Amino acid sequence: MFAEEAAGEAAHAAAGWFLEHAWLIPVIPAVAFFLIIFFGKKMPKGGSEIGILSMVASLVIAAGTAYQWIDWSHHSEEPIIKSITWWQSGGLKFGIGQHIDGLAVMALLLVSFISTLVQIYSTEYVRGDRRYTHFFASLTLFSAGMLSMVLAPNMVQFILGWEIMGLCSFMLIGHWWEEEANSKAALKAFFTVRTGDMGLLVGTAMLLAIFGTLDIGGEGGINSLVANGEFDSKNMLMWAAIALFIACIGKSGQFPLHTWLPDAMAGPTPVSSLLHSSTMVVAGVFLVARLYPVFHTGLDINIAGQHFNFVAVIGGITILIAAALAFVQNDIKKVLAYSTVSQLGYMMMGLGVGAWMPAVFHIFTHAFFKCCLFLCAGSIAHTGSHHSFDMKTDMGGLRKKMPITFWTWIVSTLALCGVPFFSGFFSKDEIIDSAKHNHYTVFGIIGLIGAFMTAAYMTRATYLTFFGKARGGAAHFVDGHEDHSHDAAADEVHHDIDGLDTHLHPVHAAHDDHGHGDIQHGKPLPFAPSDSPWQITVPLIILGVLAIFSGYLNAAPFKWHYFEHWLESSMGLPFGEEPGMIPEPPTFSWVAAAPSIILVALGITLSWLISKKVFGEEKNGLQGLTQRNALLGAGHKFLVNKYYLDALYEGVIVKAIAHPIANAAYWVNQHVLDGIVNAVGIGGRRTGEWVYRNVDQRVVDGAVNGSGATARGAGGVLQPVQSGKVSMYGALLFGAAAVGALVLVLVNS
Amino acid sequence: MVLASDIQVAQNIGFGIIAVMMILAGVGVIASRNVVHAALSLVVVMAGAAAQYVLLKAEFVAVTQVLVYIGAVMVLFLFGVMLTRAQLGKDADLNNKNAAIAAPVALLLFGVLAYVLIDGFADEKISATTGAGATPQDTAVISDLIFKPYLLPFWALSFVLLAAVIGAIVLARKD
Amino acid sequence: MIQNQQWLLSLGVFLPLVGVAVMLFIPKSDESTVKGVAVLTAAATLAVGIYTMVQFDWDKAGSLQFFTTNKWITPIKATYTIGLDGISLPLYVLSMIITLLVMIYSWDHVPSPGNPKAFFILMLVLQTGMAGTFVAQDLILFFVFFEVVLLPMYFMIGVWGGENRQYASLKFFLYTMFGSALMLVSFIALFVVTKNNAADPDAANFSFQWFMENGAGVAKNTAIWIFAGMFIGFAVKVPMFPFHTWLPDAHTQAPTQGSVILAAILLKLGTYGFVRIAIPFLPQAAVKWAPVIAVLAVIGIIYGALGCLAQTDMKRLIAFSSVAHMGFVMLGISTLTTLGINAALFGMVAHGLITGMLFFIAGSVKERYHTLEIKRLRGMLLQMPKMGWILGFSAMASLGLPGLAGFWGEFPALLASWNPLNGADLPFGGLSLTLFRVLTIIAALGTVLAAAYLLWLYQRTAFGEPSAEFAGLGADGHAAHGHDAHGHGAADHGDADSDGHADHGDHEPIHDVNKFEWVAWTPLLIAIVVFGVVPQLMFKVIDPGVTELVKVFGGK
Amino acid sequence: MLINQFLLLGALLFCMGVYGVLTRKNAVMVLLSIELILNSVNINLLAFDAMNGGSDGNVFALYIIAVAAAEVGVGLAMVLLIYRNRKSISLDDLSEMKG
Repeated sequence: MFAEEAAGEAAHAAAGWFLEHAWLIPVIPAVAFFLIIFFGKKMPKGGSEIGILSMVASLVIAAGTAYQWIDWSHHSEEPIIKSITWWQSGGLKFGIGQHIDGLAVMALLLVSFISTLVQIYSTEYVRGDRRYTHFFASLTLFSAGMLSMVLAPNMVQFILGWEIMGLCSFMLIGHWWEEEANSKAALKAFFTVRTGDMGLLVGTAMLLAIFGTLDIGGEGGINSLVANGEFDSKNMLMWAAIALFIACIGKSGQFPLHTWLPDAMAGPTPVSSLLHSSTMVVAGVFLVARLYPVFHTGLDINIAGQHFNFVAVIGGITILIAAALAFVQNDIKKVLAYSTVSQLGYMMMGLGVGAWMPAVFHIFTHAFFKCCLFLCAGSIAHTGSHHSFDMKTDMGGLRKKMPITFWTWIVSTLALCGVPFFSGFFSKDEIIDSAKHNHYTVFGIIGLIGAFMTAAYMTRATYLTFFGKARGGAAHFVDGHEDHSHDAAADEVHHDIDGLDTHLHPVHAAHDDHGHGDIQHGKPLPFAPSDSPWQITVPLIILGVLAIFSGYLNAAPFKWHYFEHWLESSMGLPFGEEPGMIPEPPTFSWVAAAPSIILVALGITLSWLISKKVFGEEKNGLQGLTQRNALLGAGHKFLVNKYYLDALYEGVIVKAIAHPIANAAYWVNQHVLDGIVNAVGIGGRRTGEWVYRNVDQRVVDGAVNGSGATARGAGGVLQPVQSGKVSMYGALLFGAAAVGALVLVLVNS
Repeated sequence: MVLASDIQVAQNIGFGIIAVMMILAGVGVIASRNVVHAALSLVVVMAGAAAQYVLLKAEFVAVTQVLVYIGAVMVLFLFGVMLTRAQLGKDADLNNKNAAIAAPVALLLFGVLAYVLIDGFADEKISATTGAGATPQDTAVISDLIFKPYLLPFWALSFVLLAAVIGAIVLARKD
Repeated sequence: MIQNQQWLLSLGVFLPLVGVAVMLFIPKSDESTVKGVAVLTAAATLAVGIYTMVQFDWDKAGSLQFFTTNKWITPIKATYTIGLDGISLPLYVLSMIITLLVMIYSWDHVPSPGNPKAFFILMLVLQTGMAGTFVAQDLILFFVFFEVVLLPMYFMIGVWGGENRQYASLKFFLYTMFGSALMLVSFIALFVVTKNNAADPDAANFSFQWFMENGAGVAKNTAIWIFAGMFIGFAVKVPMFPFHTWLPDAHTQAPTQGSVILAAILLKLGTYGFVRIAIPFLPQAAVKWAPVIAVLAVIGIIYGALGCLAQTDMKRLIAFSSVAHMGFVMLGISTLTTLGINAALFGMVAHGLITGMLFFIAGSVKERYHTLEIKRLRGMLLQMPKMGWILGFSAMASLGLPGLAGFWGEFPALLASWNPLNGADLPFGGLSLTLFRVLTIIAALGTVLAAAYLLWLYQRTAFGEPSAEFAGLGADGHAAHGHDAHGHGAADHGDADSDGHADHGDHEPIHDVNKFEWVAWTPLLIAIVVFGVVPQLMFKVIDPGVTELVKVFGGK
Repeated sequence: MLINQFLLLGALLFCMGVYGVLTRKNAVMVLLSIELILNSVNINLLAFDAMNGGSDGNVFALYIIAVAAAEVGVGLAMVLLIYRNRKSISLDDLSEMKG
């Protein structure tokens, strides 16, 4: 990135067509969005084909870009930056265009790939929905937003993409807005993220103040300026980093702004998978990775010579609290949602501890298996559990009935848990490893605990979903009398364990059967659970395969470091031991990896046994523990209520602003400020009447009549509004005098 | 070097004591739930004011203050209280609901005034020749002023008083 | 300044009056002719405006063009001087566009008590006043046009307004009169002072040029007082907190057309006055007043947002949101930097487009449901999908979503207020960084609140199932207009068939956007998107002028 | 002695008076508060007098005292009248004396 001009020029000359035209990648879906809106309805497939085509086109270009970048990265570190003036002011010029480097290429490929699969999946999943066309329009715009953010050459374009995603998440989460719960969830998501965006706006303003530019990369870009230490005050940089980080916390659902994520599950499942795997929530992490020098230098807290990075702290906390929450969820999608939050925690922690590469790699691998898991959940709801996501009431024993879903789920779960030789292992383990290696021992341990918990709650979910006996929606058409007994058993279990949350959950598991009536599924209900049609299973299989193999791009155990080669130029900071630099990555050793492997194995087995006991048929001591043991019960309740953060946000803050404060302000407006006017009005009337009586009537003739009449009219109009409280007017009088004096003092000082 | 006469320890102490007294009494006036108490604390304030006038070497005004205000006005007040049979004990609804607005207004006002004063008269002294420590204001001078340059206002004032007396009588007449 | 085609601006300004003259001879009864002539006039005016844009020399956007000056009222040294530069051009043309669209909208939306003749005449007069204000280059001339605007609007509200119209119109009138009185005083004071300072007093006149050259020489304290007068005059018009209380009433009571013109153009007269008159003429005072303006602006932002949250009436909510948005504009101006003032000018146009659009929608909703009670409106998306989606689109634009026009008013204003005029050896001193940075953060909070009240409004009006009283009125009329929606902004969203609402109640059915509305709205929607995607279109025009303008402060 | 100590004292009394005028309901109390204000004014006048050695302030102080006397006289008379007519001297009941 710091190669001198000449090299840069030469390099540019050599850049291939795809590298030069990568800006097409977001443009295509953006155009497609408008096409779908205007002509989608007329299309035979309701516009979905436009969406898919555009995504495929983007995917092709992205692939080409990636290919060319790979050989490009061998002989140059220069990013390919092109931009045209988007808007100007005085000397400042802000561009819109592309900033292509390893990180961008990786994200482009990832996003366009996942989006394509998700859209194919959706053609079946939301078939016959009453807003089919809009669904695809929003999906497409969503991808466009993420893509344009990914290759943003400066902060302004970054914000553009960022906010467009916010909007689309609003539209998609609230897709079935006939139900108030959904529209509320959409509102909440947008609003929470927007609160974070305050940080983004202010932070950007700060960056402009510090660096005088908003360009991210390249010569004289923010990253290089920070890396070369060309800025005035570390303090300002810290504030800027904090402000931006707030935005990341909001977007990536980090603690304490994670509460919107589970509610966002109100949206259709494909949306959830897109949101959680490669777009939206990843944006926050991506911002940290993109402006890494800013965060690495800015949030580097130095206590008694002991350097540590604030990003890691938030990441660490998030890992644990989110994982803990995942245990008490009955809604399969919410389990996955919290697991996403905690995985994002891993990425943040990785970035915090200086393990840029593993963290980014985790973005990469996580995308595949998490997307796959969500799609599995969707597939189950679609043809397995009669549109319910409640593992306790409507699932179980699906392993036989939906083999493809089952196996892809298993593979992805193993990847998520970080079982060796699945993709998750290579990225997650390296994060934990480098945490220890970079003297963040505590966080290393947190990572280990997180791994353990992940394994445990995923096993629980797997058991509930695929093993045991079928319940509720999943049990239809299993022959009659057995059916009943199981239902009964299931209900019993349900009440035992979760008698609490039935009434604690404000919004219950979202049911995906809105919009498309069941008839449109082609098979009359109740139906026997079976695997979904190809539009759903094919993406599952592809993702499942990748969930295994994507990890081998950067498999430390085998000294395979392709990924690293392609991306290291994007890191923005050199390797080294000084504070301003990134420590060298550790060399892999099975000994170091052993603890996590053991813990994962432990987690899986333990959780399996417990689940079997708790959720299995035969009664035993573990069931209903949460009711009998007060302490456990309290803990359970605490978790079920998401640490009561929601209560704080909605009950206290929002209510306070929305009602008392706003109304108070309005009252002041109506009575105090208006009062002055009305008081003046009275004065007008008095004078008017006086003039009318004395001057007008006696001296002048009708000509002047009008004015007097008007003046009287004025009074007449204002009459009813005024309160007639002497002392109130007195207060206004004195207050006005004081304020006026104040203004003059201020101005004249 | 600073002359003792510039600092005037005695006067300052006196000022301080009286001022505190006045302020407390003033609070009494505006806060007391009892009309009579309020009126009485107003007496204290006025007495204090008179004392301040003495400090400011305005004996004549001070005397007038004591005679007219404390002597006449306050008595009037107490009469008013009696006649309107405002109960002499505690009175629950003595205040209206405006305290919420009045308090900030008053504070703001005081803030502005204080700022301006401190800003304007940073540390201007009351010069020893004219202020405390100098010879008392010559009453003759005052009378000259009243009856030479300020004669017109004096007349106006006398008419006002006359009008007031008549008006008061007219208003308060029984029938 | 460039003195080409001197007739052009005068034509553009006074053409509407010709139309008025013609209309006077058309019998009141012959409504269609009246409307036809009026719309024709407006269209012709717009054509002139477009021709002006074509002739405009974009490379010299910084300097006055089509400049012409004549004797006018010699005794008081008032001249007839008009000219157009990059700062005025967008507003000048915007005023013409809005007038035309409003007239088209009025074609079948003449508010009670009817009498289209008078209504359209008033709008044409209004148009003259607005266009004139933006091209006037002489204080007296400016003042005259400024006041010409006032009267038609007064009658518009007072005659065609809602049930409480008298109160609202009178309040509006008194308020603005009060402001302009002070303004006029300070204008004259400024003239006298500069005249006395000047080398040869005979050269003194009211042309902007004169004040540009001599204003900065006024003694600081005098300048501060003169500025105070102008400040109140313009602040009432903007309106800035605490002079805003006329706005909600005026907006709520005014007929739809009135609200739209009010929001889109009239409010801009105030901000334009700041940019064009108060600040460049009296830079020394401007620097002193900037903090006060900024503080009031930010109070306005937060306060307007809170006011919105307290509203139960859709139109009143939109009116309050104007207070907040104009707060951003004033914040931008108060920074006295190129970035800030650019943002402000962009914000003016954007706010004009977006809020105008919102008021149009409010008007149509009122016409269909006969109420704007947010509580009673639900499931609009089901009954009139297109209307619902347009509302959503406008709301998103209004809360400053990047890629739509609103963003380019807010975001640069924040950037600027973080870096206000500041630095060493500035001729008139700089501004306090700390103050403005604190204000920036508070203002950013305002963007969140904006999201809150707009989405809240949208969620409660558009989402959900229609409330019982209106259920069953929807669903038709949208078959009729089902597909005249081609290429219409976000419009074609949500042809969502609202199944089950097909039965006609005995009330008249609630029909979706009709063709007059389409014609009137489409340009606005398109403009919002275009300026949002390619802000350079506007910045390129205004930037040179603004750069000229802030040179006097020596900042960047 | 600093001039300010007197002026600030005056300011404080003035604001107290304002507060009293605004909050009190009972007419007599309002009159009391007004007296407070008048006194603060007097203090200022005399303080300035002492500062620059004139005597005009004294004169005005005297006038003010006189006017205050008159005002109290009339005011109390009105209070009496009102009380007689409506058995109450609470200002809030006087809503029809508007403006």
